[in-house]
Amino acid sequence: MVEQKLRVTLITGRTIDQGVAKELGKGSQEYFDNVAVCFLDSSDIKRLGLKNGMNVQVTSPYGSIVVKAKKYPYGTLSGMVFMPCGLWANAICSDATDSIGMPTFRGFTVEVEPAPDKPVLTLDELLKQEFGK
Amino acid sequence: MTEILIKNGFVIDPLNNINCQKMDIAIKDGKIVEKVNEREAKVIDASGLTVMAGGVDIHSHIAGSEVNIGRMLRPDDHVKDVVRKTALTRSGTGYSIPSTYVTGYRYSKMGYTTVMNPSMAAMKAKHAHEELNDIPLIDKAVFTLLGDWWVALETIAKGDLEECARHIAWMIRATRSYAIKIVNPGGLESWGFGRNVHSLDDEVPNFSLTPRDIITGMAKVNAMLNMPHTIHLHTNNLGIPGNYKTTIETMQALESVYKGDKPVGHITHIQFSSFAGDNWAHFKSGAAEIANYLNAHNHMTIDIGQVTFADTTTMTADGPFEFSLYELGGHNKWVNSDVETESSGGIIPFHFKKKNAVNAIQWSIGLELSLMIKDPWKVSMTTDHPNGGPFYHYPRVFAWLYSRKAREATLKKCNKKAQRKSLLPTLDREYTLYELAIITRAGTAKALGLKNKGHLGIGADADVAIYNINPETTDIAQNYKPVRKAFSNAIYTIKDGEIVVKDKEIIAIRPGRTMWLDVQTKEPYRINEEMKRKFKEYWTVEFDNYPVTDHYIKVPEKITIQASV
Amino acid sequence: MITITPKRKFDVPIQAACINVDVFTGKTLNEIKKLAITEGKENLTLDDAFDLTEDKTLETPNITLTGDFSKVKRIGQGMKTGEIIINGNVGMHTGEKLAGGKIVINGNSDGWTGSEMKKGLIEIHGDAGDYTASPFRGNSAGMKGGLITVDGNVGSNVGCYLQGGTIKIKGSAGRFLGHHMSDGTIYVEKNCASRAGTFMTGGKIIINGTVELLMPTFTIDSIKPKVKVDATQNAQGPFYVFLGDIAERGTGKIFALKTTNPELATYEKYL
Amino acid sequence: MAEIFKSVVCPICGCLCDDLEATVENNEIVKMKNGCAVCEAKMVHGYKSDERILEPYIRKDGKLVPVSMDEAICKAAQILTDAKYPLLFGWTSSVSETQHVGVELAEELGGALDNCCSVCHGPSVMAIQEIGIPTATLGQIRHRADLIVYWACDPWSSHPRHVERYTAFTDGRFEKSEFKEYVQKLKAKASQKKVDAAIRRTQVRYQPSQPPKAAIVEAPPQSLAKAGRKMIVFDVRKTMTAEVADYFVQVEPNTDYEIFGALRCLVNDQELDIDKVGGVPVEYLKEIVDAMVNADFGAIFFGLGLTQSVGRFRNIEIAIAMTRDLNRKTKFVIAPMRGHFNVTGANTVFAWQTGYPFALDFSQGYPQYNPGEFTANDLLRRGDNDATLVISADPGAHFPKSSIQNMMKHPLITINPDWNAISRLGDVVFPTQWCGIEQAGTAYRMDSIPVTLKKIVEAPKGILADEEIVRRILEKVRDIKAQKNEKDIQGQQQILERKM
Repeated sequence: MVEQKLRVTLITGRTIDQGVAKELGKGSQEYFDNVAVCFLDSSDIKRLGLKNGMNVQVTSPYGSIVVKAKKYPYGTLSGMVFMPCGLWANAICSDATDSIGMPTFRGFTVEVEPAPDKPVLTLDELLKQEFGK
Repeated sequence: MTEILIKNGFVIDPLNNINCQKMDIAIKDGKIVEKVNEREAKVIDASGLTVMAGGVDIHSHIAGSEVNIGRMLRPDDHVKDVVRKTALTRSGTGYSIPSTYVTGYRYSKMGYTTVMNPSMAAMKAKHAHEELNDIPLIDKAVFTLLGDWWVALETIAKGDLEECARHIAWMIRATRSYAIKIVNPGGLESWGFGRNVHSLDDEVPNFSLTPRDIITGMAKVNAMLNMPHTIHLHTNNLGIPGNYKTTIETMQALESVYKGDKPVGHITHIQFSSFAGDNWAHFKSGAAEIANYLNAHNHMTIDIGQVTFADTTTMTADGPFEFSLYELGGHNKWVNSDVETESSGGIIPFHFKKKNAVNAIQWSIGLELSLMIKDPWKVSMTTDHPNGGPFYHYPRVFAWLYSRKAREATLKKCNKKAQRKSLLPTLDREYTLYELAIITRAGTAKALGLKNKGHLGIGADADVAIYNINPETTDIAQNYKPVRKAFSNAIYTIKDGEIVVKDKEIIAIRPGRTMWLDVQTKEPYRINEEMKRKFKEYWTVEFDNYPVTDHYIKVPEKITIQASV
Repeated sequence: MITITPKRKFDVPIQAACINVDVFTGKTLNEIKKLAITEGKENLTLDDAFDLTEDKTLETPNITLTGDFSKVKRIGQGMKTGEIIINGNVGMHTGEKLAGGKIVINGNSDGWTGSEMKKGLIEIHGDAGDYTASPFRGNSAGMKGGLITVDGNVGSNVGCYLQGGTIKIKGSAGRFLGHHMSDGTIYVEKNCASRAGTFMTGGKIIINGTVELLMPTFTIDSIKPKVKVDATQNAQGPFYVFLGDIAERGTGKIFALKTTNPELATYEKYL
Repeated sequence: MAEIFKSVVCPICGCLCDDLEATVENNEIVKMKNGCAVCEAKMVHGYKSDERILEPYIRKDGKLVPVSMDEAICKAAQILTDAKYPLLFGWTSSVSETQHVGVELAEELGGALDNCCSVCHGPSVMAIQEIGIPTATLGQIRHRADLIVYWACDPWSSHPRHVERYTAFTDGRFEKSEFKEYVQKLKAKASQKKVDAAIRRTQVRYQPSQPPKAAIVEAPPQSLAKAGRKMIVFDVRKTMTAEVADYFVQVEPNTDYEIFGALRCLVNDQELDIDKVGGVPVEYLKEIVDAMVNADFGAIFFGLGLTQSVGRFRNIEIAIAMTRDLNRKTKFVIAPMRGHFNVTGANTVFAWQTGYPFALDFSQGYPQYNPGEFTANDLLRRGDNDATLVISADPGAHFPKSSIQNMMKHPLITINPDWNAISRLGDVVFPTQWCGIEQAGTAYRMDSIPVTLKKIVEAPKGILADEEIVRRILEKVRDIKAQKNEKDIQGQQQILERKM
């Protein structure tokens, strides 16, 4: 039974691949490959009728972004999706800081849906689209 | 460099036996000289004013990791005391732990020119030096915490003091330090597993030695190295009722090291180690016992650690003490910071209140000690800044010492129980300006072995303070308030021959030097593979990256000493 | 009465602690116009940024502010007497350390309104921001007395370290309401987000709506039919009464209305 | 000719590993020994990649155009002086010497000054200001800790050598490495994994439309009660670190605070009225507390999972409160896993000059502090500042979109070695040297230990150290202000003369 949308909690954080890729350069292919992604539990991937590496659209009340879906490598991730911190995850984060300077990077609900026809924007495309530069 | 002639001031210079003599002081190239050309020199008319050497502070926590964590800890403290930027000076904040620039400005305004930063974990030495560079207008030096250093403990336990001495010589150099600081010996290592030592003869867990071994061993090492200052000792059981006994035992232990010439130990902020009574309910002063001992013996010097009734921040390497203080209750924040193989540390904001019996008795103990120890050369005035109160409260302490009236006025406002227990009403002594000069510059410089500081003799550093006090016409004990004010704001402060404070305002900025000892052992310290391996085992920083390099000291003053090992 | 209106829309924040009845008292309008404020780093006088007029026929309120003051900080800071009315939104630290008098905000207030307040009254007829009635960073001495009323909702961390006085909220409250409070009363007419009363050692929090999630550090004490809010108001129950924060060995009380909190019924078995 | 540099310090994360060996040939690092994957990526490849900025740029008609250093300095200084309220942000990948000048620049400008800690461990600093912190240097933990807790952090990914250098997998004087046991466990686990995979394949096909809220937490293993080093991981998701731990507790998102609350009650011998917190049964928590209390020396490390989730600094406050409570029973310390290699330094350097570690404002002529008011994201969110300087940081990649959109409304100056996201958005773009590769200086490890970064290769010609760039901007700002003052004085004199 394939579903259209998944309502889950978004968790963002560091991954070793993101760490390596950021040091290779924000414009590098490695950065794009390892950061413009969303990790899902294997059961969720199935549920959305996805395959590893297909595009998904992640939407929060604060924005929407297309990234590649990947299977989460360690254990289960039920009720959650995980995105490495970086430009793509931040496109759907909130700037609400609880008055302490820290934006809302994680722990809020997002919707994930397959987006086979939508492209994943590169760093420069994303900067152009969002900031006009 | 400009020449300066200070004319007609009342000069008080105890190291040269000058007591309120009307005389001129000549300055050239940063030093006190015989005379200068009066026509070319800048002449300061000091008639009716008191002229002293710049103040020397033997113990004040002004820089380093511990101090800075204290700063970070207390935004609530800083917001009470803000300092604006001017064309010349930087902005900053107080209150109990002023930011670096403000520290320099405030010391200088009080006529102080040399300050010892008495507590630094060796591993964090670079940090301390970076901060010292940012404290302008005063010369400074740091003491390295070595009393619980594993290498020292192991070599003392082995009985090989010479080896210990060589390691310590290396460490003093590596940390660009001036003296050996020992804090609650054995206690800090025990605190690594949450324990403490409670007497001089408790065994330090995992190391086969006792606090007594550490203290006497280190005092001997200190002598072997010909260090200018003695060991700088924060006693065991500090801050615990009844601890005056431990303090006396500690001093007795050091009698055996004394050779009859110069002191072998300095007990710092001794007020906190002069508590009598079995518990907090029966808390009382042990000042008389301590003073009696010190009056009968000459192998020790002390500084007071006077309480000034401030909302302050206590900080010490004595981690277990801070925790026990925290457990007494009523505190909102507690910081503990252990340093691997070397030390520990603790910080607690603390409000000393007149209406609190213990706090008021502590205030009384500090003054009792200062008044009952007869020889002022044994005493240095400190508040253990910021522990007893911030350093810029010193003039309040001076007033309590030189004016019975001043201390009676304060005592009247104190807790009634404390008033009854205080020995102050029985003490008539009032410090003279001469004695005050001893406990604030001459005696401190002597205790520290600083040859060019604390006096105005030919060849001394031209660090001078000029206060608006006329000793001929003023009865300082009666008019304590204007005199106190005069000590708060020097008319002139001269640092290395340059006028930096004039009419109570900063008019020039100088960086100030950092003094450090290059201790030369007879057999140069060899860094063998064994030591490097040990280093890797003991620390998480590589041997090559450990020592403080020249980069970290903006204006160094290297003092080379020859050790006898 | 002095009326103050902004001359323009402000971009960078303005610090104007001088808008304070104590400061205005005894000064002529021209003197008041020349009081110092800052806009960002720029040093200005009040009349650089605001139009000021005086109506000598009206005694109270002493100062009326009309317009958007949301970028103007520290209005009425430390004020001891008099009355300020703000017709519009107002910036941070309004009425901080208030020691008397009255501030009425016909709009929303921002963070730290009534912070470390000692006495007096602050009426907020809109929403109130985070840290309303909470002290400055690192300070554990909060509001000591007086009354703050809020018609709308309040943000998070409201009433932290409360030591006395009353806060009445007609709307809902954010997280960490009454964090570390030791005395005083907080009354919430609607709902309360999770983590109310954490670290509290005394005082009471009354929640007339739903409690999002009660901290595990509270233990049920009793069920009470009603509770006193202050001299003028009682809240009708029945209320579950919880004691806490037990991790702090505290004896603070959270009153949660029984009818709106059926999921708290599981606690009844411990009664 | 190859030259080998020993005891090189890694300028990436808060671990500041200083045991690296770099092989340099023809002014290029060709090999790194001892470093982690991230270190290798930066020091062998990244620092010399095509992403490097090689000259200063100014945006003219929407396009970045190369300019001379002087022109860029003048332009930057002019932007900052013209602004009523500039924000200077970043600093955490710079050496302390640069941060030091940064404070002076902010003070001179009367602007706001913030560092990256406001989006990483600023909440930890704030929690310390509320309650203090019992902590220790990493070596103290290495020597003594027999219980290590990683809470909401994944050192395996973010601080790859943390476990191996400082905690579970290293030998200390009093505690031995857990590595051998781990290898054995891993071997046993390999077969277990096959079993798990088989079970998964045979699972029923039907899936509920709403997934379960959290995975079922396993009961604590017997080994927790044994002597010797143990490692527990608390996290919302299973991580690589969790895989190597003795015990992994998977908590529901945003419930850390409640779990700490419950643990505190248990540490303080209080009974709980509930039986599950954050998806974890209270009976399991009791066993964890037993393990904590019975430890000789416990250490908790926490990460952004606490500082960034709901509750933020309050999460840290209660974690510290629990650690403090544990000290009444045994020895326990807690420490943040600081991210950027010198974020601790930024806090340190700011604090000694001003009293405050971040979120600073100089508009009143003296330092003011308030996270929530002067933190970068709050200023941007409110649109408070009217110019931004970003140095050694990439808010372009790490701030929420809306904050950057607000930043774009005003001029932006960037100082970074490479074309990261924020450099690409800059109006004045400075290139700079890589700290710790081309520029020496001081950095503070996550436990406040100062370590000296080394210079091992020469920077490309014409690229200045960031310290020098900031200093030159500061000098230029002072020039502009002095000229402006003079003009003002002349203007006033002219007015006076006219009046006369």
